[in-house]
Amino acid sequence: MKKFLNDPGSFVDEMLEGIYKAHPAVTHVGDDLRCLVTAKVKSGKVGLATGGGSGHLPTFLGFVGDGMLDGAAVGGVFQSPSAEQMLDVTKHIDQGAGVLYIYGNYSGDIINFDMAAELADLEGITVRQVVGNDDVASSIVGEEHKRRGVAGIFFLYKAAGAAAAEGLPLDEVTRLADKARQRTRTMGVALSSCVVPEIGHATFSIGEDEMEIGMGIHGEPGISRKTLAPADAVVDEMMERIFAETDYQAGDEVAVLVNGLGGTPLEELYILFRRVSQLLEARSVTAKHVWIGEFATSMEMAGASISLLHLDAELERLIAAPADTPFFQHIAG
Amino acid sequence: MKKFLNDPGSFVDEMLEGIYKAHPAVTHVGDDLRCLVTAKVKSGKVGLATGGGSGHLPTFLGFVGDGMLDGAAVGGVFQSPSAEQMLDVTKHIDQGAGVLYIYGNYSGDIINFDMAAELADLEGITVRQVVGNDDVASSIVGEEHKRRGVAGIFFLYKAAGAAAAEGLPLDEVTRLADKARQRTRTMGVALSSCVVPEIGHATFSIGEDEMEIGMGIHGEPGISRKTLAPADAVVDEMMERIFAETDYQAGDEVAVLVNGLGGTPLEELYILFRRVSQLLEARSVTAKHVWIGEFATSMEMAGASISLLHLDAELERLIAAPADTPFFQHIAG
Amino acid sequence: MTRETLNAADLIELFERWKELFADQRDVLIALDGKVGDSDLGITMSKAFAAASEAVAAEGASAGLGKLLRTAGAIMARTAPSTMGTLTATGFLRASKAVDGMEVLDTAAMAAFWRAYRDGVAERGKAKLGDKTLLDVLDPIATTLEDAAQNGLALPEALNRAADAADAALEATKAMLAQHGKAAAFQQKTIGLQDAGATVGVMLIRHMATFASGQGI
Amino acid sequence: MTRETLNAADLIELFERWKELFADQRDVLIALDGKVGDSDLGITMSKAFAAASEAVAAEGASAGLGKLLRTAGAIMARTAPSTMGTLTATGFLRASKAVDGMEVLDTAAMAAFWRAYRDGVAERGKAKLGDKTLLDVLDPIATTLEDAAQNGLALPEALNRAADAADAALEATKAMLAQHGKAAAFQQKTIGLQDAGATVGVMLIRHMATFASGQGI
Ligand SMILES: Nc1ncnc2c1ncn2[C@@H]1O[C@H](COP(=O)(O)OP(=O)(O)O)[C@@H](O)[C@H]1O
Ligand SMILES: Nc1ncnc2c1ncn2[C@@H]1O[C@H](COP(=O)(O)OP(=O)(O)O)[C@@H](O)[C@H]1O
Ligand SMILES: [Mg+2]
Ligand SMILES: [Mg+2]
Ligand SMILES: [Mg+2]
Ligand SMILES: [Mg+2]
Repeated sequence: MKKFLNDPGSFVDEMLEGIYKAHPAVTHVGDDLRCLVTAKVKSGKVGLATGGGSGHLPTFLGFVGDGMLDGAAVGGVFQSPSAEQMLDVTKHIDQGAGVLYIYGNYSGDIINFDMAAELADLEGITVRQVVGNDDVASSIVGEEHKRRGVAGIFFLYKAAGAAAAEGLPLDEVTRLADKARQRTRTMGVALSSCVVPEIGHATFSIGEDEMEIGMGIHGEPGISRKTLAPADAVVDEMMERIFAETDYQAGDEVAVLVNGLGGTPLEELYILFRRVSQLLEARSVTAKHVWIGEFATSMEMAGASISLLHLDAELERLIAAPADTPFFQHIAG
Repeated sequence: MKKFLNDPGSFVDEMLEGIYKAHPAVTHVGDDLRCLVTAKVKSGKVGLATGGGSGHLPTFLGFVGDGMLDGAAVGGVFQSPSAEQMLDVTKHIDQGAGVLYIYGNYSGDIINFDMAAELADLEGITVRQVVGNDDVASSIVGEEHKRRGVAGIFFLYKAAGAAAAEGLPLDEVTRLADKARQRTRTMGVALSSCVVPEIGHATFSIGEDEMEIGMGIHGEPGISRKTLAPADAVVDEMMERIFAETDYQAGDEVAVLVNGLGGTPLEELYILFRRVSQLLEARSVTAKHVWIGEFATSMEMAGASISLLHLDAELERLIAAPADTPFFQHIAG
Repeated sequence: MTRETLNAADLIELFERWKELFADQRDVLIALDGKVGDSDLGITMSKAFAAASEAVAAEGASAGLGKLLRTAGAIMARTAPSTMGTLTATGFLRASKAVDGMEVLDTAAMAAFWRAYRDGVAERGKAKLGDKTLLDVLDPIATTLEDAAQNGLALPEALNRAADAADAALEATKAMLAQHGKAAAFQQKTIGLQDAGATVGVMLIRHMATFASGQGI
Repeated sequence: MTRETLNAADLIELFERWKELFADQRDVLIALDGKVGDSDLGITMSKAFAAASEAVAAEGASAGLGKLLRTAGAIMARTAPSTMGTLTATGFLRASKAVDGMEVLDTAAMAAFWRAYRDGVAERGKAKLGDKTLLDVLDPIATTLEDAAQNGLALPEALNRAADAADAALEATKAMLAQHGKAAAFQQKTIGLQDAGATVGVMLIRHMATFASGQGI
């Protein structure tokens, strides 16, 4: 394990200390660093909360800020936060307009968010949930409810965040987040493993010339492991799976996210995007919004994912809206 | 070599194709993808150009945009662009107010920028140069002119970019960029090597438990190679060298950049920043502006650098100013 | 020393034994969860039981069985909110309610304990029997103890039978296809492997049985 | 075939040989530059001479020596703008001016060629003698050729002497401490190593000498 850290056991909390020092726009609930909330809760607005394991920066907590989320509870590396922590975040951000949870489809997270929602309900806070399941590789069509949530959840945050910032009510924000969820698809590919600090060795092993198509952001198995192919061929294979279950028509617009998993240089992400863009152009589909960089990582894992959100008029409006968070700024224009 | 690419020989140009597809705010001069310029040259403004090898994204070309640079010529991976390419960028962005070159102190770049400046002069374009040399590790005090330029050049871009955006004349923009140069110091540490696509294997080898303090962003040797220490100890050693040659007084303000070299997760950068912030606080120095992320990388190299800019009133004003580029947005306020 | 019933002091000692157990089994569980999961099970279980053991010891026997189990469950939920951590916490919280007010746990009370534990996990996790989860061993534990109570078996014997039933149920998980959690992604590859969470269930009951039987552990 | 002078057709052939040379030596130069540099020298030199060779061949002998050298220099500056690439390009551009209008290169013309080459590199690179650079071999090449011209030596002999002097100068770079470029960072570690750029200088002149002497290369 080759990491900048002091002690595997304090990895997450020391990272959080760094985050609070660097970003005065966010703060924590009481003494618990793992309950991160915006420093300026906006009165009357629907609250948006997320959460999940650490080790995915900027996901989850990096998107708390103007035009995006209001709070995030984070756990240990790849570990869910507790129901209690989620409840604390929920209570802090609720303004009487209710709170929407947006998080990824992982059993640990679901169990804890469910428990938190029950507890919040007892305190009179209305909670809705939208569970991101964009990872095409993790289950077949027809079993989408089993799919993992990965980088595409960014689009859910962006859409719901803009909707809440517009002052829409909870049901409407939930509808729009869910619509973004239904229209988002992601495919990932990994080239190397991550190392969980408290475990200290690679989560999985992979040959010097191998890639795994469809690997999850905690190292969950993908669809196939094979010899690393040229970048264009890798993208072709990933996009084929996305195209197979979407119905983009010529003239349609999409938002594209090419996400690095942590260890892959930006240069390579642009080489991947080049091909994505060619494939979209071949179908006369416009990449209306494009983000390339690290959005949902897996520590030092080398690899990338491609997420597409099929836009319509209202989603386009929400995706285009401005945002300002510690890890993501979007200047509308 | 484990990279997403099609052909090592087309690595840079395919990356650039991706960049132009993703970011309509930048374009190229004529047919040469490696001569990147803003799509909306601002009339009357002093032009700011940079350049250098590819493989450092978002440096160099990523900072072309509002409030920052007007153009950048880039070469192959870790290779200078040619004098001719720099000249082409210069001619494109010059608005009669002259052009300032800001680039790093590398012999290949200097030789080519010098040649370009001579050629520009023949065409009646006034060119000034400020050569970034922030890397403390690369030469002793008294021999600062031999030091390499690394991530701290970001502060030069930011200061000069804001100054030019304010409409200041060439000499004044140059003075401010040079002042930022004089007040910027960087220390880096590497944990793993990069791989240049056309070379295909690691530039250097380093043991599984080793780090190299002071390593350059092309793998140039640093000050010492030793067993990887706890993060706090690593930061202490780096900051000690910066403190040793700066004269921060209690109450002073700095801008801080904790930069990832490409393969290091964001989490670890925040753990490093946590310690930086403690050390600054111990001296009653305020981290007025903080950026943490990837600013000047070395492909997939694992490692980080810490850059400090000693602010004064005018530099603070320039650093605080808004900016909007493909790879860097700053919302003032 | 054979224990025909378990009182609050015994429970505190049992948590200490569980803590040692999961400290010992940390790497085994990491490896097991690593096959078709994310390798964290050894870490979360050792943390959860270390925290629970410390908390119940600090609280002391005078708090009573119900309160101690509630403390254990609550601290587990906070310390180890993974799937198994939260399910285990839920199990103890429900067991706490089931035995609240009792001074000692005999076979009938232990049956109620594990019935509540099982139902809590089922409700929270929404798994079905045969889905290759912890539930597949909790179910025979609860029914075996209920049978034993009806047949008037002493606690050590009842727990040994429950542990044997759990062993068999764990063995049976090998043939199952994982439907939940991270393992579900591995599909066919999960066949032939015993479920990691179910393994934890077996460890819990076997250790409890050994403890009640007074065998050195 | 011994060549007492080199004409434009010879120059085109020489560039072809240089191209082969640097293709062959690619990995050697990568390794050499890798010791105290960035490993790119083999790549830039092979690219530079491949491009130059192709360009002068395309242009043809009728263009004349000066024009061919200018073409070679210009294309090198574009294709290989590293330190050595640009310095080498500068060298050829200056040599082009020095021999412009000449039909053939005899010893005196060759001395003028390398004097201009040397001075161009010195001016652009701003290195001093003894700084452990290419300049340290270019300087004896120029002076040896000037001596040879004054002493009326034939071109093959003159070039061989220049190559020998370059060899010795290269050997002498081992004792020097690098002051420029990436190697400067390696400080004391550069002592004992021959300079990479100077090695290229030796390869150029040795190959030219062998070519003029008509030895198979
Ligand atoms: N929905 C569920 N209901 C009951 N048990 C479950 C469920 N999902 C997973 N499990 C159990 O949890 C075990 C994995 O636990 P753990 O490693 O904590 O999961 P994770 O790391 O995914 O949070 C599985 O082996 C299985 O026995
Ligand atoms: N200022 C200089 N003047 C002359 N030669 C130089 C100078 N700087 C470096 N060199 C030569 O360049 C060689 C390195 O060339 P190259 O690999 O192209 O450099 P880089 O990769 O740093 O651009 C050195 O071995 C040295 O001979
Ligand atoms: Mg887990
Ligand atoms: Mg170089
Ligand atoms: Mg697990
Ligand atoms: Mg080199």
